[in-house]
Amino acid sequence: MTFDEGQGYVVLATLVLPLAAALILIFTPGSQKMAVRYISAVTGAILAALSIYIFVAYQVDGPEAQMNLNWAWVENVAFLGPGGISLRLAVDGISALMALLTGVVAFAGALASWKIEYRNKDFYILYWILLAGVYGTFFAYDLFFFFFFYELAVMPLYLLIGVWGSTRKEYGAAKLTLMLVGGSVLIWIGIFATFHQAGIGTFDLPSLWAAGQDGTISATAQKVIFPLMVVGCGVLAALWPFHTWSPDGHMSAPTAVSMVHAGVLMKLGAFGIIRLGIQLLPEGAAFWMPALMVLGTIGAVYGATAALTQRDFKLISGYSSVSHMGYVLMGLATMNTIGITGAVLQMFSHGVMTALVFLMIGALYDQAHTRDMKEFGGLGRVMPLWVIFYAIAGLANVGLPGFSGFTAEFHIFVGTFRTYPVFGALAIFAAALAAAYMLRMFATVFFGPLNPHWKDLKDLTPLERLSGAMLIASIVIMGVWWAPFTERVGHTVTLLPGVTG
Amino acid sequence: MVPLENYLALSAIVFALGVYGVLARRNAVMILMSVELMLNAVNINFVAFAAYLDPGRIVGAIFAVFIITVAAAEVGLALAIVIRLFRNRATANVDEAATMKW
Amino acid sequence: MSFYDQWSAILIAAIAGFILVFTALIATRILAPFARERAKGISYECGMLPIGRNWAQVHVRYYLIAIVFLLFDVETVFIFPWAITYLSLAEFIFWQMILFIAILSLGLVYAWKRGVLEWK
Amino acid sequence: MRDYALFIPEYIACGVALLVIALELFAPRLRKDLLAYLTALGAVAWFAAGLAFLDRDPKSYQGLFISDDFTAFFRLLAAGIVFVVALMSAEFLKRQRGVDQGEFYGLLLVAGSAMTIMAGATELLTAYLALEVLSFSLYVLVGILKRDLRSNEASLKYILLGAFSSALFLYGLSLVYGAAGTTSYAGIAEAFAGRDSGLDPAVAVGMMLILAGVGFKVSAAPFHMWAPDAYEGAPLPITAFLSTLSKAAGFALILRLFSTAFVTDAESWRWAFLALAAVTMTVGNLIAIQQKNLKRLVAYSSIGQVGYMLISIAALGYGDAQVGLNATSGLLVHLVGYIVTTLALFSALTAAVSRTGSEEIAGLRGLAETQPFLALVITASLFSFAGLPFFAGFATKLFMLQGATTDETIWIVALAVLNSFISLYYYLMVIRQMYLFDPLGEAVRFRVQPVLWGLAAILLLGILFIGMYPGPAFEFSEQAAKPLFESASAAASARVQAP
Amino acid sequence: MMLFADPLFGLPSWIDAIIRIVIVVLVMTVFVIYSTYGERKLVARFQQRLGPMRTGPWGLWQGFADAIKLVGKEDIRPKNADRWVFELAPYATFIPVLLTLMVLPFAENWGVRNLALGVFFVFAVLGLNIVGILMAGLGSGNKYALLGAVRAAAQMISYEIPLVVSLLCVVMITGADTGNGVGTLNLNTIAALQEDRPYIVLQPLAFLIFFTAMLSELHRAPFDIPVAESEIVGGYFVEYSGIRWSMFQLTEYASMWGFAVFGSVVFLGGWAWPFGVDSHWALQLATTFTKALAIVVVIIWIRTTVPRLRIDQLMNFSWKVLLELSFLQLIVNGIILYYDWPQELLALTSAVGAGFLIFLIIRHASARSTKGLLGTYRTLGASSS
Repeated sequence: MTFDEGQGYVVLATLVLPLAAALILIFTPGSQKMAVRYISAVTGAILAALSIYIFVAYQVDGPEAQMNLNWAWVENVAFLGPGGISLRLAVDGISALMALLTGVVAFAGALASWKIEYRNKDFYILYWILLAGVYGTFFAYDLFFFFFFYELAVMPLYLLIGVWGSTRKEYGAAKLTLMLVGGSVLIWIGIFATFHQAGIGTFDLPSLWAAGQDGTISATAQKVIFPLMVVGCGVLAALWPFHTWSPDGHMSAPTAVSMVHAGVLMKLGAFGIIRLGIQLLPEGAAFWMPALMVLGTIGAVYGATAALTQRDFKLISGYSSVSHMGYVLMGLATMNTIGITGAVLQMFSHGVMTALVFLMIGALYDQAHTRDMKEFGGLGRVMPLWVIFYAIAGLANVGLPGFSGFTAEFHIFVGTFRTYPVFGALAIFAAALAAAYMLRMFATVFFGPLNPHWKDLKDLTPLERLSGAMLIASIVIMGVWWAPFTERVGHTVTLLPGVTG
Repeated sequence: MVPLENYLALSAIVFALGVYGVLARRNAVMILMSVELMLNAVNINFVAFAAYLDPGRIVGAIFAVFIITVAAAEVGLALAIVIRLFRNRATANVDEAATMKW
Repeated sequence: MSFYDQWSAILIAAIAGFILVFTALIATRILAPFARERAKGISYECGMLPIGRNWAQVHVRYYLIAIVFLLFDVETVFIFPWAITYLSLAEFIFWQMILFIAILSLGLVYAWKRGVLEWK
Repeated sequence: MRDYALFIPEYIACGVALLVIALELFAPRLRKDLLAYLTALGAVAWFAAGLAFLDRDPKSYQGLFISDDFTAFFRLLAAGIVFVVALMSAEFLKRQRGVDQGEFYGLLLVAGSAMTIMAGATELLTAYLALEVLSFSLYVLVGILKRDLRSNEASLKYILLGAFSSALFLYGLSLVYGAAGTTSYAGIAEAFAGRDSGLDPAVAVGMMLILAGVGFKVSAAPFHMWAPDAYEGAPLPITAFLSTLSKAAGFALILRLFSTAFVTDAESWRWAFLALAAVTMTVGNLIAIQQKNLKRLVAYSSIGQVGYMLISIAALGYGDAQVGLNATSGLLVHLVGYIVTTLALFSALTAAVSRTGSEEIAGLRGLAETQPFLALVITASLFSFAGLPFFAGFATKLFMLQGATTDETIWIVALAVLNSFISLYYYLMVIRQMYLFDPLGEAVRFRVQPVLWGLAAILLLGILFIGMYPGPAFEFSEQAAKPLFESASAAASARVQAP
Repeated sequence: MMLFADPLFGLPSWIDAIIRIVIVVLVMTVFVIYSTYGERKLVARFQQRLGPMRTGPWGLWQGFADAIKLVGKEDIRPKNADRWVFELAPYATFIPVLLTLMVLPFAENWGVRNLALGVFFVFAVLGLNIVGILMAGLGSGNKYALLGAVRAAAQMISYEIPLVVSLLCVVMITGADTGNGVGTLNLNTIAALQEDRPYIVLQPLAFLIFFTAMLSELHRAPFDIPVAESEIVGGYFVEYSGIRWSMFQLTEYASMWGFAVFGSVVFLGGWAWPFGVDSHWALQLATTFTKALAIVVVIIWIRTTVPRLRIDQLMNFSWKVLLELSFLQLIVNGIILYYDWPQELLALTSAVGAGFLIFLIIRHASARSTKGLLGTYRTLGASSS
């Protein structure tokens, strides 16, 4: 076993571990609620450790795809070509960063769900299945498995939100699930079309990428297929105008699901655009990217504007997510190194930041049972730590230097200005709006007179502090010392087809 | 000899009558009789083809005999079901047997 | 005598039968008295006025018998060709028909045991 | 010489069928579920005997029936279905009165044997007779609840429409016979290949009628009207039987008939199948949305599934043996996945309905609370139907559509994918009842009968296994599909070499 | 004596057919008229009476007088009747019977037509008779008529299977007799094959079954429950009067003669036995007539001596006794003939079976217990429960 193969098993472990946890939980008696929690916490910790390991072990001077694993899954299938379908996993710079994000958020989410009493076993089972799907999507180097894990990640959401959610949960869950699956239908059609157009009889992604770049997949076909892929993934990435599930879904979802969903799952969409759009269909990308830029900018401005008018914490965060994902799409649409790097960094940054926000909202909601901003005030006196944590998240959100948001947004703005200066200006306008809605919320909630009704609110529990601290650490590290992040991402981004310096 | 076309035309007419009966009638027994008409059209076809196109071999005739048998069994079964329905509900009209959507 | 000569005679016979009955009916039209009267049109039930609907409901056992008959009658269709040619056929075809009859008899036994043949 | 040994597995099945009937007749005081277990045992023996016929050289019985891997595949499938349905019925029939159980189980086995013959028939009369034996068994089984008005009605509608469709089918057969002068599949192919002119209108009409007839058997729209009623009126295990065995048998017949006998005129019938597929899947899924009754829902959803499968049949007519092979093996593997999923769904539903007594969707309210295992199995099956990953439906549907994709069919594959998206909506409506609502009345956990529990568990594992590791199922299906095309390609090459 | 094998006097075949048919119809009418007279006379003798004596010497013109009377009676159609069904029923009952007469060989090649499928034709056509009876019952709009028709139909179809199978037993023997291994359904040939011995010798059981079934098909006592005056006032033709009623009477007697000739051809050697196939045609005609007359007389004789069976008794007798015995006979015949065992064995086994059947019938007269399967057999299948 070479070193590289051994690392392949680490990658595999990130898939197997959550599934194994789910399997163990199935056979755990439902009444043993504490056992369930411990199992989940341990799983989350190991996952986080594995993710950090993958991130650290990624060699910036190494080959494009590292930590390969290639297991034949279906062989001797005539129409699938000689190779059939194989479980091919690998890590590149982008997925290394995404893995790190997933590990951190997953662990934090597992801890944040400690308080769930109602059928927590079932909750955790679905939670871990979801995470297995997320990891799988990030690591899959096979088109079939990419889609397999993508669907796997979307599937448990319905029940997670429908059963454990709040506020119009059925509506939110159904809307979210149907829109996301609708998106994946487009992807599926796109996959069929790609496979058929490539005509090389394999689902192996690198081979297909090569086919996309050397013109085996004709330019016309690419231009037809690209919208399918991008809109399909874009639904999950809250691409305007397919974002409408996002505020409703987030409002209904339980804390941990919001964290994972806004933090990680939405990134799957953007990640899919890189994998299936830019890498697979470069001709299509070149043709359609301006349109994506327009949509991304609309999303960014629209999200920020809408957030400005909301009173519900979760809705604010939901629209702010739309806005931030708009930045990501803008970054991708620039098609230059710095813009795309910024987009990937923004994916990470938004992931940890929004996870932190939802964690804090959950901590408040569990006690207050309301999320109406106007009912609060002066919380700094009763929940100082909560306020600090929330403030850090908010500042990162705004893009204050020293926090991850700055690093990411800076890259994006630079990239955008290089190609589309007008949109760059609009993006900065949106950032200003973000500052407005954040400060408005700070002013209302943190300061001012304390509503006596809330004087008994307790501050963060130790578990919440732990998970919050972890997320803050990620935010700060990236804001301060971004070199490890940028070089890993840049290593891969420079190799993307059609990307200009 | 009568030309083959005449047999085929006869069979087509009988078949069409049967189809019309199945579609237009609402009484289960009438529908069954219409189906029998269709099956007899098939028999005419088979026997005519066997006599004209396939001399010396009798596959068509054998087919016809089997169709007759199967049709008899089918009618037997269907009548048994009609009787059972009739005993439970006292109707043989398909329209009135509409506990479920038709 | 050809096939058509033989069967046309059967057709002529059918027509002859029709004519026979028809002439008899015409004869009675001419010869018999004809006086329409309301009471004559009433169904005959031994001189009493008819009770209830003029269609009696027939017991279900008649239908059962009809169904059983239908099956047996059609099966004899298969025995006919066999009974004519069995001597010149291979041994296993002979035994196949015996087997066929045996299966048929199983059906009869089943119906018997189920009480289809009981006339209660 | 005649090779009676080819039918040994069917002798076993029919022997057990007779035994079961006789047992009930002559030992009326016997415990009735013993009959079910005896049937299941018979199915196991049948399966075991069927295994011996795998991997053999094709062997023909008098040109009427061929024993090859394709036949063996369907034989094993039939045995498996009968096994599961028999066990399911053991529990279900305990609460039904006035059911002649010997007949019930006997007919299950007979119908299964008929399916084998349908798969192996290489001659029209044999195929027709097998089809009728299967249909007759199903007519009786649907109406087996003598005192249940719905069951009677379902049976009546089924038999009336069934008789009508077999008359259409037969008229088609007679026209084909007239054109080809023979009833053997190979002979028809030869006769059609050897003619000078194009497609005879009579043959075209004949093929369309045949298509209508078999379309009815697999309940393809617009010949699907019987399916919802028959499904709703039939006892639950028979609904499972209908939606698995009768469909599989129909496809077995279609595959063999169209891939061997009518292959010459593929150009002509391909479009009919494409249209049929498009209409079927759309109608099935759209109407399913409005359903309140579980069985009707399953009926329409299975109509939708048939629509997907018909795409493969259309691809069969692409005229290329390789495409045909791909499409067929995709169809077979999807059939396996579909059958396992359906059986899992129904064993769970049987258990749930036996407790709640309601066959409405709303009757499943709060099942996750009262019986989480059943809720899990039902959810898994529905997700598998919808084609979500992890479950059989994902992999098998993908293989099937992939195998059927050609330049001309890509639009219909897209339609199929869109349809499976629609189907997810109504599956979610069922899942919503189980997970999102509280049970009516008090939420007491209830126990599932051990047999049903075991069945559901094993089938659930089956769904997961096929979903996560479809390799073996796929190889098996491909092996089964090969015999259909070997002879065709051999004949094609022979034709080319002839001067 | 091949005069009748071809068209008479070389005429076109359809003219030849008309001539033959007219002869048969005329002779049939005379026979029917005289057999009603004969039956009344015979029954009277059995009952120590004189019977009709007034019309002509010994009442010989009685039948003609009746016929004239019937033509002169009013023809009534009840208000409730379904017009077309009611009107067409006499046609539907009479024509099939007439058609059966078309294929019977009265002497060598003396008949209207000599069909290769004679036996099959007789059954195919006789089955239609039931339709006429049902039409009469349904169309009359009368409960008794309906009941009678349904009973008649049930009885006729029940006895049809033993009837067919018993004849198939004979057909199987013809296969051995023709010498080429292929049997025949041609009635003329069947008669000729019995030159040496009539098939009743080889197949007494089959004949017994045939005879019983025949009685039932004819609604003759003791199987006359469908037309029982004392129960259902005459059965399916209760609403028919005058000439229409007489059409049913005509049908009944014509079919009685038809069956008698048919039975004599198939079982009693027809025109061929005992005088051989080369005897003079007049002798052949006389032979056939004598045998048929014997059967008719026996039918009438049975009518006067045996009491009427209940419907359950006669249905059970058919389904539970005759059907089994006929199939048994078929199988035994098959085995013996296929393996070329001596024909004496046929006679022996069949005689044993016939003995068993007669034993059952005799036991029935004195039996008390009707319980269980054995009881069923003991009482001729008449379960009274």
